[in-house]
Amino acid sequence: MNTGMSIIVRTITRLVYGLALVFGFYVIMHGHLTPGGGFQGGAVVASAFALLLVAFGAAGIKGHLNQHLLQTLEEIGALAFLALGFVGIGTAFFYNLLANSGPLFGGSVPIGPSAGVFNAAGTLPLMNWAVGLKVMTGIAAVVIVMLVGARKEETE
Amino acid sequence: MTALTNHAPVLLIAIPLLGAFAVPLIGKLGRTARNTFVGFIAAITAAFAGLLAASVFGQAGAPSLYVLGGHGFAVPLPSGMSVPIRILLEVDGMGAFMALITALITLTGAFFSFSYWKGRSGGTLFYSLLMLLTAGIFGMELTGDMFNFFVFLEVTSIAACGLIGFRVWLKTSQEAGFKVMALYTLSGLFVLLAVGLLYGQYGGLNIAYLAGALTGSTIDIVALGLLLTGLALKAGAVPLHMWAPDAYGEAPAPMSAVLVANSQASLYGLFRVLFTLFGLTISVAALGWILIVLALLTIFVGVTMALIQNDIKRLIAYGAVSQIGYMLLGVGVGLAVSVAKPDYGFVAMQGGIFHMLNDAACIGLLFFASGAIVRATGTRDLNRMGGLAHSMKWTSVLFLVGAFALAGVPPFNGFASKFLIYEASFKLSPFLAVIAILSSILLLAVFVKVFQAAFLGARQEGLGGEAPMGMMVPMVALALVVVAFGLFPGFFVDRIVTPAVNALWYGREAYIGLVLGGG
Amino acid sequence: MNIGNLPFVVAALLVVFGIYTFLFKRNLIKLVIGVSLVETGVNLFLVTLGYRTGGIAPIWTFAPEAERMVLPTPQALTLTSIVIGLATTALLLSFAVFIHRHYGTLDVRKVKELRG
Amino acid sequence: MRKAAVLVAFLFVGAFLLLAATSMRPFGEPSFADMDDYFIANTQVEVAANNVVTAVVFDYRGFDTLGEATVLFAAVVGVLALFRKLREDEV
Repeated sequence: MNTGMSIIVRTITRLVYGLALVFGFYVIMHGHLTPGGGFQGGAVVASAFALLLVAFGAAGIKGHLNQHLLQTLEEIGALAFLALGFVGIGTAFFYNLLANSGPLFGGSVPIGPSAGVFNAAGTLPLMNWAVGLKVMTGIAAVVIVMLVGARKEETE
Repeated sequence: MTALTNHAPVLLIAIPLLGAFAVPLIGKLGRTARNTFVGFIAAITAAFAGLLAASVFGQAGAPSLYVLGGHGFAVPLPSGMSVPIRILLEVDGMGAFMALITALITLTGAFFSFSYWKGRSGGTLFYSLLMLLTAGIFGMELTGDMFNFFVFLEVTSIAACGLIGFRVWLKTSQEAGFKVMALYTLSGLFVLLAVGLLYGQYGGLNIAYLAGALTGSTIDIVALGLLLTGLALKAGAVPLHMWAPDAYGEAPAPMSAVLVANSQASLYGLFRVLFTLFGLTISVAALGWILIVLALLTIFVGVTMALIQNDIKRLIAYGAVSQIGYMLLGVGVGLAVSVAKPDYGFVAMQGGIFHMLNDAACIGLLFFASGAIVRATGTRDLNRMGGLAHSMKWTSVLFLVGAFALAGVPPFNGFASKFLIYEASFKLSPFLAVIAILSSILLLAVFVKVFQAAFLGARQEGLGGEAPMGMMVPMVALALVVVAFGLFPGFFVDRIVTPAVNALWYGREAYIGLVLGGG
Repeated sequence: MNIGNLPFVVAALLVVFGIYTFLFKRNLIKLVIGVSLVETGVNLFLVTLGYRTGGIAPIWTFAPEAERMVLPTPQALTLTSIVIGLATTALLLSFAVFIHRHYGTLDVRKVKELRG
Repeated sequence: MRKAAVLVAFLFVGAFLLLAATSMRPFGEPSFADMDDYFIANTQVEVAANNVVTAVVFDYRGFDTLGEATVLFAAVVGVLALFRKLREDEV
């Protein structure tokens, strides 16, 4: 398990890994326009990490992804999401303060079918990013930890 | 100051969450920084719980709303009714009362863990899971939205199973973790199926909106059945109680006490579904008697199984299961007669709900004391303990206080609430009171056996000394609660229990009117 | 039973099969599969609640001309339920790894240390 | 004996669920959809987002998503706690 797969799988992984990351981040960032969002995009990026893990084995990715970095990023993502909940505490918890007001994602959207305005929907894009970061790093940490745990199982 | 009380309901959930997310980061600064942070968060949460309870009991338990994410929440319909579109936190007397119990147990549990978990691995993750469990329990007790209740039910399930299986080197804790996680997940899915059914039928998720829209059709009966099964399983009522002794027995001692508070939150969910969500659209008499039968089974099985245990934590776990039966009995009698609403029904409800607080305090005390004893003697087997009265004087006294309180011996708080239950259930039918009293006496016999096995006898060399101060303070705090509630029951019953019972028994129209009355 | 609510019956059957697998299978991993079958059934039930005949996805970007949109709330509920399913399955499988490490087997009948 | 009891309970639950499924309203015609119609109509005005589902997930019912992010965080912390490095005396 920890030596990784054959050379064919590794070369394909090298090709696909970048594309999967780009697509995952696209899904995260355009959550308020197109189908998808923080959770779906984060899962796509996590599957890219898992693909990397399977192809190169736990030893292969030693330097690239380490568990403590991922866990810290996940905590930062969680705190960012909670902080975005506190942003509108003046009116109420989880109040969308930035919508329809101000430069940061404050644009208004024409009613009815439209091409979609990226710089709109207030705290929604920021929440999408925070949750995307959290899901991406959280699932990657779980996959790595279980793989390393299983690897110890074999060597015993 | 009023700004804080307005935001108290949501801060009660958000602050433990903030603590849970931040503890791993702060944990990097070292043990003392982390412990002070955890203690700070627990204290602030308890303070907000007290603030919220004071403001709610100030209005005699009248429900108050907190709209999450905006001003208006209700959309007036052509049919006159209005559909709430945002998530509302609706706190009434019962919710505030449960928040008090949770604050008490999680605060003492956190401070007990500081010295109990010293020198063991994984402390940071341990406290993170504890605060997630706290946030989940507060979420279950304060929310006014059925799906939100399910989400927080799942938060507590996962945090609880993480804590049960925390001591990875214990073979039985992993087995218990798997069993409890599987059963919690299934019960959560039953609750979700019921919420889906109600949403499919009435198009809304808010408890008050659904309560107003329910018609008692076959879908509602199926939803009620699923909710009862799921929540009864999580509360530990008999036919589905097999997981409870494993969960309480295998979890670290302070976490067993918090797990009991988690079960009581599910019991609160059960009462909210029965009294507020369904109320009089169902035949309350039949349901009341179902609860009473469940209660008698729970009491009896809990006590008889406790009699044959020789593992101290499993014995207390079965004691906790039987006490859930007393709460079900009190509220079951209240539900059975809630059509005519005689005064003894009100007294039964007072007894049942007051027993929730008393039981949380004395079970918490017993689990803390057993944690100290197991840590000192290194074993959980009663036969291999002995002569602890010599080496652990104070822990023995505190254990006895908890044991007598649990068995309902007069000067302590257990007696105050059990007496109300006996008196009221006797009026409904003497058979109930007889079973309840006999089981209490049996439980007393169980604890006499424990006292003889663990405390009397010759002093055994090589046993650990008295529990350290860090463990002693939370135990003494709980003992004070046990004694105070036992000596002045009337004072506490009028101030905090009666508003809770009013909120459940008479408060359905007020609960619904506050939401449907328009936004 | 008219044909109209066939999707609900399929979802209920999925839940029933999941519960059967959970109750009567002996291997721990099959129990986890049973639990995730129940989750899939409940998720399917939630999603089918939101369908409106002739409705399109509730997204206004490049929305084709259609008379009405599908209900969005069940999709939000299903999203939450799927993530909860992930969380519970991850924890269940971790416990299964440790049970195998301690007991050496995944057979439920042998993993019976807690009696009485 | 226990297996028979479990079988009976299973059959009862199965029948209970199928009863609910068959007595549901027809698929495709939700009986009450006022809350959802409000979301579809007002998302672009109030939340200024085109994706109504994301608006519901993150704005109208954002507290659910906070709870759900907590569920995910709890699962990750739980798994990391189980697979953590133990001290020598604890193995």
